[in-house]
Amino acid sequence: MKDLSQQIKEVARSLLQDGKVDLVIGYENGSLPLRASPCFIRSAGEVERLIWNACCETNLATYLPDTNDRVGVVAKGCDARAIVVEIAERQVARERVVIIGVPCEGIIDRRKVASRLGWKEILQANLEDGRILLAGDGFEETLPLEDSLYEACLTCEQRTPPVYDYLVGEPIPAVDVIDPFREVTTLESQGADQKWAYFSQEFSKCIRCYACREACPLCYCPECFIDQTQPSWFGKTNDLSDTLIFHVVRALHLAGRCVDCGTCSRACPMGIDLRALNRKMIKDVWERYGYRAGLDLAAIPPLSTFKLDDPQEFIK
Amino acid sequence: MMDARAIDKGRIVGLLDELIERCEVFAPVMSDDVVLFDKIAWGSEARLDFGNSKRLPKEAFFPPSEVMFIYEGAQAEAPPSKGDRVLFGIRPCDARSFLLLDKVFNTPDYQDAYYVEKRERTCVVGIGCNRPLSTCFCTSVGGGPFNEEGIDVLLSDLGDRYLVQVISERGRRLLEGNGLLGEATESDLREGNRIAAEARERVTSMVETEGLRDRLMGMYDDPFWDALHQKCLGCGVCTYLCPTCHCFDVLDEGGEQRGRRVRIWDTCQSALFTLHASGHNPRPSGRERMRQRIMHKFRYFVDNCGEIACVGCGRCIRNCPVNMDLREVLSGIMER
Amino acid sequence: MAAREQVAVQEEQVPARAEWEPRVIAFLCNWCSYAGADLAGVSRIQYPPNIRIIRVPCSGRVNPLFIIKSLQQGADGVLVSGCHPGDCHYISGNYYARRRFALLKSVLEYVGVEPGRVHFSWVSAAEGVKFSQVVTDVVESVRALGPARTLVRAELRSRKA
Amino acid sequence: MPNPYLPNSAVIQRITDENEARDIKTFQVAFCDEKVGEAFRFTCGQFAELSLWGVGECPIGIASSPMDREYVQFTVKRTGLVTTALHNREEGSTVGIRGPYGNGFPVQMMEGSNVVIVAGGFAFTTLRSLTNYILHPDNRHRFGDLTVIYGARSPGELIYKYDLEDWARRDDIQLHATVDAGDEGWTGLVGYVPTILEQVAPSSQNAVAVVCGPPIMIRFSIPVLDKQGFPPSRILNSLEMRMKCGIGKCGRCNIGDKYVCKDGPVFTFEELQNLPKEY
Repeated sequence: MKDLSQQIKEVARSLLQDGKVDLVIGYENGSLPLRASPCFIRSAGEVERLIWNACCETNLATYLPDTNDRVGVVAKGCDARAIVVEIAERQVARERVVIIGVPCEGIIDRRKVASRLGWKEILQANLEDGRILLAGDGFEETLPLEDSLYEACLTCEQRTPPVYDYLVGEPIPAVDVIDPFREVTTLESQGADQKWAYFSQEFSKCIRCYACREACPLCYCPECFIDQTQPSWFGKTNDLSDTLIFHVVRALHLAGRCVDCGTCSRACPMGIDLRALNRKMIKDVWERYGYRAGLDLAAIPPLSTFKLDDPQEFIK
Repeated sequence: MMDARAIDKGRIVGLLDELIERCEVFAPVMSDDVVLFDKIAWGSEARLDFGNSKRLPKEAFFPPSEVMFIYEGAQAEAPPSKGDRVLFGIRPCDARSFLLLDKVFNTPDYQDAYYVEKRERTCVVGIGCNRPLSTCFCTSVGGGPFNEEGIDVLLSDLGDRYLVQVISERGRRLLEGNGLLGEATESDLREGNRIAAEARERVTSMVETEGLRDRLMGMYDDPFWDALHQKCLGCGVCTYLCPTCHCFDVLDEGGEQRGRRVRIWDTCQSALFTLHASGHNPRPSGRERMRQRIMHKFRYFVDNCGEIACVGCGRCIRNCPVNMDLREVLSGIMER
Repeated sequence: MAAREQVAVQEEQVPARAEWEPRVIAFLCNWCSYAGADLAGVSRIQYPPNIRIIRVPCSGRVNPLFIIKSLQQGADGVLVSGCHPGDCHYISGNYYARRRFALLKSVLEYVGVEPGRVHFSWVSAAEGVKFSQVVTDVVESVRALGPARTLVRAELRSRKA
Repeated sequence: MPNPYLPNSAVIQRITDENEARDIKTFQVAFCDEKVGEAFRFTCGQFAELSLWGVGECPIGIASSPMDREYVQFTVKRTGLVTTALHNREEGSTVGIRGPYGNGFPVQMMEGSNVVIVAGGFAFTTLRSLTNYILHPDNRHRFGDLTVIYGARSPGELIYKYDLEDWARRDDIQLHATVDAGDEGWTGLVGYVPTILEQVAPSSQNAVAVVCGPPIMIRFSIPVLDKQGFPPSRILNSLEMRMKCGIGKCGRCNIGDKYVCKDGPVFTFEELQNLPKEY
C-alpha cells in the first residue's frame, strides 16, 4: 500500500492538472516539532509539499466559506463532517468542493505530550510505528502514539469521512467506545454548585480573544451575537458572567452543528475545556432528536425542524 | 558602578515574603498548565523554573480589561491609585517590551493615565534566561537573554543561588537593608558573566532585521501578502499573546445613570477593528490585516518610535494554531 | 425595534436579602398565554405579584438570549409560556421553540443554574386557572432557591448580598 | 497626572434638524464648567470625542467656528450606536466631551491665500467651521477670495441652510450651492460638485483648496483642481476613520505610520499620495 502522503499528492496533482480545482488545501510540514501547517497549493508543481501524518490537526473546513475558488480539500473524518454541515447549511456549494478524504487514526495532542515530558521543550519529534520519538536539550523519550491523542479522537465516531470524492487509503471503522459521553454524564450528575464551580474555574481563564470562534469551521456568522451593539447583549470584559455566557451561547448556537473536531480547544491559548460544553450539546441533540451533525448532506439540521411528539417533559 | 549581591535559592521565598509585606508582588505562577503573572500572597507561589510565561507581564500595566471610570449621574471617577508593586521574575524580552509600550502610552502629548500611573509605581525584577527556547530570537531584534533594558534588578541563576545585580536606583531602594542578600563574590560575578555569554550563544534562532524596514517600504502592494494570509484563521492569538501589542477598544457597560467605561484588548486581526459605522472597511480581508500587523511592528513603529515593535519572545510562533512562523514571514520579506 | 429587545432590569434597585421577593420575568405569547393571564385577571383569580410580563408575538419569538440576559441582569427566575402544541397562531412557532428551549434549559443546568430558575409552560387563552397555578408554582420554586447567584453580574450580586 | 480619557460634562442647548431626511442634526453644547469651556480652544478641522453614558464615545468634527466662544456645535449624522443614541437626546440633556483632537486645518498657512472650499453632502461640517472662521470680521482681511462650492443630493439635503442664505447675501464670499437633482422650489445650480467646480474654474493663483465629501466626489474633483493648476501640496482633505481613544493610543486609525486621530485628520493630497491607500 502506498503511503497516504503519496496518494494525497497524486490526487492533488491530477485535480490541478485536469483543471478540476483552482486550489488544493492540505498540510505541509510545520516549522516546529509535532506541527503540520495548512498549505495552499495552486499548481501541480507544488504538490510535493503536501504531507499527511498524525500532526495534521487543523480543520481545513474553516477556510471553505471564505473562498470562491473551486477547492480540493484534504479532510479527516471530523473535517469532512464539518464540510457536510457547511454544505447542508448553504455556506459552501457542493460543486465547489472536492473532498479528498483521509481515514484518520487520531491526532497528537501536543499539550498531552508536553505535560508527559514535564513541559520540557521538545526540539525534535519523529513518528514511527505507532510511537513518538522525542528529543530535547539533554533528554530523549519515546511515547506510544495511542496515549498521546486528543480526547476528541478517543471518542471519534467517524474516522473515515462520511462524504468524500476521493478516499486515500482504506476506510477504518469507528472507535468502539463503551460510554462516549462519560465526562458529560459525570458533570451532569453533580450538584448545581459543583457544576458552577467547575465552569467558573474553567472560564475564568478566558482572555476573550475569540480564537475559539475564529478557528471554528462552523462559526461562520458574519456578525457574532457578542459583537452586536444594537442591542449590546453581553459585556466583553473578563467579567465571569459575561465570559461564561459567551461560551454557553456559543455552544448553544453550535448545537446540531458541532462535529467535535476539537479545533476550538486547540486554538484556545489558555487551554480551556471548551469541549465540555460542546459535548453536552452533542449528547442532548443525539438523545433528544436522534441527530448527529455532518453525516448526511440531505439531513435537516435539528433546530430547523421539529417533530410533533418531541419530548417536552420540561414544559408545564 | 554595578551593585551586585547574591542569594541562596532556598532564601528566595523569604525574599518574596518580605517584599509581599511591603508591596504588591506579581510573579509567574502556574495555573493548570498555563504560566501567568499574578499577584501572589506567598513567596512559595512563584515559579522561576519555567521559561517564558504564556500570559504577559504587561497585564500588570495594561490588563486585558480595565475599568477606566465609574460614572453615576454627571460624576465620573477613575479607580484610585494603589501602592508600590514589584514584578518579579520577568524575562528580559518582556522587560524590553515595557520600554516599547512606554513609547505608545507615555508620549509627551498625551500620557495614558492608567498605564503610566501603574508603570511608575512598579519595580521590575528580571531573571536572565540560561536556556532560551528554540523559538526565542531576542538577539535579532536588539535584546538578549540577559539584557538589562527595562529591568531594575536582574537575577542570574547560578545553580544553587542567584546573582542579584542592582541596575537602577529604584532597584537599589527595593533591596535596601534586606538581610537575606549577601555580597556577591568575584567568582559569582565571573560565573554570571559566563552564563550570560553562554546563553547568548544558545539563542540560535536568527532573523535578519537589518534593512527590514526599508524592504517593507516598497512592499505595500506586493503579491507577497496575497499568499501569506491564506492560512491565517484571523484568531488573533498572536496579538493577544504579544508583549508589544497595545491596541484596545473602549466600551460602556451600564445604563444612562450608572455604569462604567471599560477598555479591553482588541486585535488588528479582527474585521471589526476598523469597520466604520457606515459599513466601509479599510481593511476588509485577512490580507490587509496580516499586512497591518507586520507593517506596524516592523515598519510603522520603526518610523514613529525608532525601534522594531517585537522583542523576539516567540509566543506568536509557539501559540499560533496553524503554525504561522513569524521568523519565516520575516525571512520571506527579506527574500523579496 | 432594537431598544425593545433590551431585556434589562438593571435600573431597578435590588433589595436586601431580608425583604427579598422573587422577581420573575415572564415572556407570554400574545395569542394564548397573555390572553390566559388576562382571563385570570378578569376572573379575579389570584396569583403572586412577582412576575413582570413581557408580551411577545409567539413563544418562537423568544430568543434564548432574552432568557439569559434576564438572569444576568438580576431576574431570579424566568417563565416562557406559549400556545399548546397544535394551537400556535403561526402554525409551528412553538414547536421550533420547544427544541430551542430544551437545549437552553439543559445547558444552563449543566453549567450550574438551578433547575428551578427557568420554566416553560403551555397555557391557552381559556386557561386562566392554569396560568395562576403555573405562576404560583414558578414563584414558589424560585422563592425556595433564594436570590439568583450564578449568572448574575458581579456588581448586581454584591448589591444583593 | 491628568487623565485624558475623562470626559467633561456639557449640556445640549439646542438641536437643529439639518435635512429633510432628518438623519443629520446639529447639537449646540456648552460646557457645564465655565473654566473647561474657556480651556477648550480649538482650530477649524479638529474633532472631539462625544460621550453618552452607557452607550459610548465617538469622534465628531467640530462644526462651529473657533470664534464662537460661548458654545460648540457638532453636526451628527445618525449612523451607528452613539450617533443614533445622540439623535434620541433632547435639549437640556447632558453629554460628555473630551478634546479637541487632531491637527485641524493649517489656518495660519492659509492666511494671505485665496481659499477654495469644495464640499459634498454631510462632510461639510468642519468646512462650515472654516468658512465661518474666515468670514468673521476679525479674520476676513487676513484671507484672500473665498469660494465655496457645496453640493448635496437634493435641496432638502443641503445642511446649514441658514448659513447658506446668509452667505448668499454677502459679497465677500462666492457661494455655489448645487444639488444633484432639483425640485420645483429650487432655483439654484443643478449638477454634481465636480461639474460645478469645473464651471466655476477657481484660479489656483495663490490659492488653497479644501476638499471634503464622499470618495466619488473627491475622485472626480481632484483632476479638475489639477487642471486648474493646484499642486497636491495645496489641496487639503480631512479623513474619517474608526477611532476610539482619539489620542494615538488605541491603534486602530492608522494609515501607514500616521494616526488619523493625531497626525490628521487633515492631510494634504501630497501627503496622501505617500500613504498607503488604506482608508
